[in-house]
Amino acid sequence: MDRIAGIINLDHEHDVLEELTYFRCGAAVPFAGRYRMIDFILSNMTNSRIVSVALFTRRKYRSLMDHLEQGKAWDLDRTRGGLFILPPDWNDPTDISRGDLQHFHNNLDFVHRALADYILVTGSQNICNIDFQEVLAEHKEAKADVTVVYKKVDKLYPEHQLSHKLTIDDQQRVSAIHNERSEKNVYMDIFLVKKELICDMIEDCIAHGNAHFFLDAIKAKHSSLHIHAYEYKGMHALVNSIESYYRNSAKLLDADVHDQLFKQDAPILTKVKNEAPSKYLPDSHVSNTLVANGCIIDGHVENSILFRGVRIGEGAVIKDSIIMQRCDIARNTHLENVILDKDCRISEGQTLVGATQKPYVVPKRKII
Amino acid sequence: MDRIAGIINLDHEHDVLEELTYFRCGAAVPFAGRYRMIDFILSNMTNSRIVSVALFTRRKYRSLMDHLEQGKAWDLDRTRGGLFILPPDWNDPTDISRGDLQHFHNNLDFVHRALADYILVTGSQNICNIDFQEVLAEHKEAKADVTVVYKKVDKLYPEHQLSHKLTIDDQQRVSAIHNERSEKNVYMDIFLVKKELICDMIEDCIAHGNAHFFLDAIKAKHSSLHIHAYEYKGMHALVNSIESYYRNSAKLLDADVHDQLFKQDAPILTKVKNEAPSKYLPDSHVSNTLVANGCIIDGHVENSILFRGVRIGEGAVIKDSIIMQRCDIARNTHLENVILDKDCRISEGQTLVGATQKPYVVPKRKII
Amino acid sequence: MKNKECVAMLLAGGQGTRLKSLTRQIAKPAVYFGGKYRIIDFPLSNCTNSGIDTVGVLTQFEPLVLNDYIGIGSSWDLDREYGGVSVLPPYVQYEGGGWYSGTANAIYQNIKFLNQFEPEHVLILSGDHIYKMDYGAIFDYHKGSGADATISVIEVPWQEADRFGIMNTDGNGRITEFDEKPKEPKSNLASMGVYVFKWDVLKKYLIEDARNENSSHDFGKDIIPALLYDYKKLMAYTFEGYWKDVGTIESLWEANMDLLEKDPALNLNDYSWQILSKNPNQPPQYIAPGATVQNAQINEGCRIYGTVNRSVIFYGVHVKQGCYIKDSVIMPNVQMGKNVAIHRAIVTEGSVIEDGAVIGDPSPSAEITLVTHESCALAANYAANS
Amino acid sequence: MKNKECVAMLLAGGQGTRLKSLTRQIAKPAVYFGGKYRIIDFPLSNCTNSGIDTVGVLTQFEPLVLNDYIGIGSSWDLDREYGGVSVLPPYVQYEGGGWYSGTANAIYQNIKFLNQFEPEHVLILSGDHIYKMDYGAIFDYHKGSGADATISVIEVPWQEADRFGIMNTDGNGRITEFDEKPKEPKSNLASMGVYVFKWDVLKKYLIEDARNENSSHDFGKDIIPALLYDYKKLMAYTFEGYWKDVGTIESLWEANMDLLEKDPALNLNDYSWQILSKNPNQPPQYIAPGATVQNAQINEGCRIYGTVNRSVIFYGVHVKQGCYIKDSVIMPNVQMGKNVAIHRAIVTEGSVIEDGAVIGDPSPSAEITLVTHESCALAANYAANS
Repeated sequence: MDRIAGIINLDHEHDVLEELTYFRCGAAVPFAGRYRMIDFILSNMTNSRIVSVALFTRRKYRSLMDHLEQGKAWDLDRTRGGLFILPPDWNDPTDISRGDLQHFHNNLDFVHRALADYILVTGSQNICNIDFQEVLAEHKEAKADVTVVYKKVDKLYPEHQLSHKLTIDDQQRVSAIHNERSEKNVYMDIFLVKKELICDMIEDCIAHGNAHFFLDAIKAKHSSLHIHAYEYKGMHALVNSIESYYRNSAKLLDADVHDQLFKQDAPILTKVKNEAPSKYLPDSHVSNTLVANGCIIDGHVENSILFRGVRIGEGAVIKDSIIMQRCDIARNTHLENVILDKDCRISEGQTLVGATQKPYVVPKRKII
Repeated sequence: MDRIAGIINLDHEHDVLEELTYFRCGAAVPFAGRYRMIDFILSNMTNSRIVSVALFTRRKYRSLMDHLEQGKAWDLDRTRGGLFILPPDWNDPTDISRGDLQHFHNNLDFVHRALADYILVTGSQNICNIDFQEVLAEHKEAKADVTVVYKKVDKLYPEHQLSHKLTIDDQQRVSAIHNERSEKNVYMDIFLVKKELICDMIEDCIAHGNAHFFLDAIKAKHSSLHIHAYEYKGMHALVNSIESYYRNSAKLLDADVHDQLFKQDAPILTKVKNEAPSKYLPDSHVSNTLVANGCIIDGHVENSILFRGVRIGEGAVIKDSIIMQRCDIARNTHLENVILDKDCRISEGQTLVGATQKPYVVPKRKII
Repeated sequence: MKNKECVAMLLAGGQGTRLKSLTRQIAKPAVYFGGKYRIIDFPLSNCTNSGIDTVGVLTQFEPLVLNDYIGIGSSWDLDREYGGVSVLPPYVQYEGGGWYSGTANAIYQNIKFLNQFEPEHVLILSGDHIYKMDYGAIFDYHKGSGADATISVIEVPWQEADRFGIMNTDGNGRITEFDEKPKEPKSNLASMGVYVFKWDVLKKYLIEDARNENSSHDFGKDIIPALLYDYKKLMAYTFEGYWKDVGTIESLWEANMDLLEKDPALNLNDYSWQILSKNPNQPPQYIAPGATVQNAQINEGCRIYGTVNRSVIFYGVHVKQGCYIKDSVIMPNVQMGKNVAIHRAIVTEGSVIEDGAVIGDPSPSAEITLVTHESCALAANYAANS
Repeated sequence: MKNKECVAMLLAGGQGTRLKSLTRQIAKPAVYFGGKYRIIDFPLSNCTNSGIDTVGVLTQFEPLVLNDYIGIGSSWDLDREYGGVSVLPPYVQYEGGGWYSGTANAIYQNIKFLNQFEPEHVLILSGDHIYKMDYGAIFDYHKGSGADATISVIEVPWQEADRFGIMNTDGNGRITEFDEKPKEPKSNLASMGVYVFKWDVLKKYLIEDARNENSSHDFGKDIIPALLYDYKKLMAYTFEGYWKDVGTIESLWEANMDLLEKDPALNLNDYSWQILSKNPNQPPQYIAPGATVQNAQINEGCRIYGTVNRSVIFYGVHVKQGCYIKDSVIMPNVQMGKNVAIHRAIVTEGSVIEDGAVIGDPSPSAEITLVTHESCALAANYAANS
């Protein structure tokens, strides 16, 4: 059996979710009622039998570390292999690497030691449910040097502007990598490559003073490499702005979309919180809403997502909103198009209304 | 049962062990054949039934994190409580704390949430085997505000110059804290205080712009606090220089000293490495030496410490030296008064001789 | 490593025949409760929350479900290298050995297990009650009083006292007498099946009891009376709070309904005393447009399109359009067709219910209906033939 | 979670009577080896190193030591939430059940355990051999050949072939015949007690075998012959490397001495295939001034003041002044007085040896002396009375 080791490279994921990324990096932002962004890619790896994962992170990684522990929830708390969270802590004065090559260079030991034949490199912003063993099978079948994963989107949204796009020939071979606005083959920030090749590529990048692995080692050299394109056909959401976060969260209320992301045989795993089942009081009214455990609901909730441990008081009305962990919403409040970060308290009688295109975001621990 | 939570504050421990602290902090320096400096204080905590420990660290903590994992070796890989490694990652623009108060302030949650009535604060440079439950018992008996732990040393060595000293009255109450050169009551950088009191002290320090918890909250206020002194009577070694490192290592070759540090009922725990038992070849000659597992010895070794996985070639002579993990010493070499950091290779026929007062130190991974 | 001051032994062996086919395949402590939990979660969580990190679980019949559920104990933070939770089925010893013949015999056969930890005290628990209790408090009381054994008791209504093991005490809480189901109770202090013993004392009595061929090897019937006979110091510790024996279908149903009170006596949302449980990794529950969910407790992984009223629903249940669930408990992964009506029923794990089925009797005086895999198959067979 | 492609089942049940009192208190796989290990470390480490993370350990007699040693499996990185290592003693089932009556019966009684993981293949291991083997290689061979079962074999000297179960194969490695200890062996390929089966095939044969009252319920005697009788595809996989049955005192001693070769056939210092083991948390070993240690393998926690020559010494042994240890194996925590002389002996865990005792016979043709707790007590008694 060929083995894959994973690298999650957060170096290029800037803290673009405004209030939600004041105190945490994007990968640690809560999503879908009981998860964090990073849970999706990490669960995909576990479900694909990947047992060695490195995480390259540079800033605001404390809440990410708290969440990931030693990888326990993903069965990655192992002595051999397992999850390695690798913030920068480099003290070699002779080190000339720059940009994300600093991570690749200083953590080359991980690549060398990993009991793996292939290395999979990903980000955390592309929410999906993918089997990387299938990607590997296609990679071997195509005899490619590098396989990149893309989604052919039905419609281009603003969040796709920042992604690389792929031009693909009829052999599923990548002929160009670019940022053309109208191209619907969106690169999902996932590539697979043989261990020996990535080691060579890293050394080559450093020797040439490069600072961005994907741009310099793959995009710039696409004509001399055989780059295969793997088409991912399941549910896909790219979250790199408040607007895309809000719109893609709402998509989860569609049962079909929901089923493509949450599969029995490839579950999304996350850190366990011991919340009781949610409680609906006799006068509650809930409709078209995702509810995590530990909530106590005495009001009216529709088209919304409630994270764990939320309290909704009597007579409160919540519409088209995302309410994160342990928010306490008092009686007779009215919330519409709102995102409340964790631990917010909304006092009796308050009304907060945002716009559909621009939800009203309340940062962590605010009391209103 | 009263519960204690521990804080290991590495903020004041500068990287004073020269070559040994180029790439790691002092707490991560290998000591005594198969341990790291931090193992001693951490094992003392585990043996004293402390199950929540925070570690304040600022620099070069990567090898420390690798070593500690999630606290597994100390049974501290727990969901509730356990070991929290807390490097700085603070993003609160309104934070006005300075010095080690930055750690105390930004990690106040740890203190609040810890299922504990008392907080024990320590460093990592005082090697000892101490029962903190006894310290607590004395603290309660004395009805003290703060209990500090000290060692009455027989002889003052250069390393003790940097330590605080205590003047103690006949009630074991601290009447002064100072740095007088001739005082033999050496403060061991360990104090115990009630949870509520430390919270008040931290807030007070921040309000007054203080930057050093022990100096500002305890030393400066010693007259208004009841500070009890607990005398530790076992084996003690303070390691804060190459010279003290080397001299105190040699002390471990004395069976009495060794027995005071390594006790069956209060073992020193460390990360497991799966090394085979050490192998002595037919022509080896070993005398007055500590040998960790995984060594293969074909030479002559005396008055030395061999860490795990060391190879000593045929005809090699090693005297008064400390050879760290996986060093490979070829045939017919001669080493005297030498400290080799991990993974060094000494090739055939080399001679390295240092002075007793100033051992010859070879940094990690060197090939000579 | 130091010895353990206190080790807990949880008696999880019984077949619980009063729970009918709920316990056909699984040990009673593995029975589901409260939309998320199994009964054993309560004593295990109480141990963890009380700071007890060494627990033996004594099991006899069909330990596989319990073994699989407990795993290495990580859900209860009991995945300890030294101590932690151990499932202890009976095993062959060099000189004989065999099935557990009673509660005391189960502990007797595990004397070696206990000796490993050199405990000063042993806490004996039973696996069939729902309650939140700080064992630290009874333990402190036990140590403070210097008792040989301390028994946790709860005040029950006088008229029900004849259904329990009753402790008669003197003015200082010392137990003078033990009456098993007395016709004319002298006290209303019922034993909760929670005991703390000095280990050296208990060990001696267990060894003597094992030699006694006339003994039934039971704590209540043999060990406690023997201690009292020898004038050992037995103290009663009075527990206050919610405590429910869920040994029958009715009491199990009632305990579930108790949770739906606005301020339930058993608060599962108390973050200072969480009930820990194995997490089935399900996405959030989805309440569809048009669904009505009121007075209910629902777990993750459910999808509700119909009506749920005064009911408890475990994970992975899909309540489809037109379904009406009232006064019922629906256990994990029940598959339900459309337009199903269920009243006053407990539907067990994985049962399959056909479109339009009508289950249970809505009359408040009717017995609670128990629906199992087998009863579903029977009903389907009956429908096909009629 | 996905199913497990392969689950390993380790037969650790036997009492190993040929190992005499070494196995009086512990199961044979728990016997010590090599200064640090127990026999079971070898198959468990092989599993971990081969990427197999689900292992059932079938044990019958005195499982406590094994249970305690394996714990939650963290020493072998087998403390997995799903899978990992499970100790499986026999248990009472709702409809009967009981002690394991043979190797095949032990697996039969754990069909439910195996079914949980829906494995495609099952690897059967025995717990009494010392070897390093990549089970991934036999597994790939098994899958590649499409066999129903694959049996690992090793070439043994022809003159010893009559002591083993011998596989006769055709030119393609397909097994045509199985001879248990043949008087006139047709091949020198001996079964190593390592089998890979398609789980669905094995399950069918186990169920049939269980119904057969004349069967001894043994893999070698019943299951393999039944498969051959039905012309199932059985392949032989030839293993090359060190493999030793340590079922007797002599072979256990020899295997220990093998380690002291300058380049031993079994390399324990190979970082790419580490033998994992529970760590007893001992400080480094101390070799005192005046000690002589040559041709020895010594573990942490020892103190050597005397002479050790061609011997293997486990942790926590104190070799005092004037002691002379030669050609011997000293197991953990042996307490030895001064001026003790030991030749060609195995001294078991925790034995107490008095000052000046002389143990063993230095003659190379003499039997290996086994010293146990009991034999020490006898000797002391004898000395006192004489």
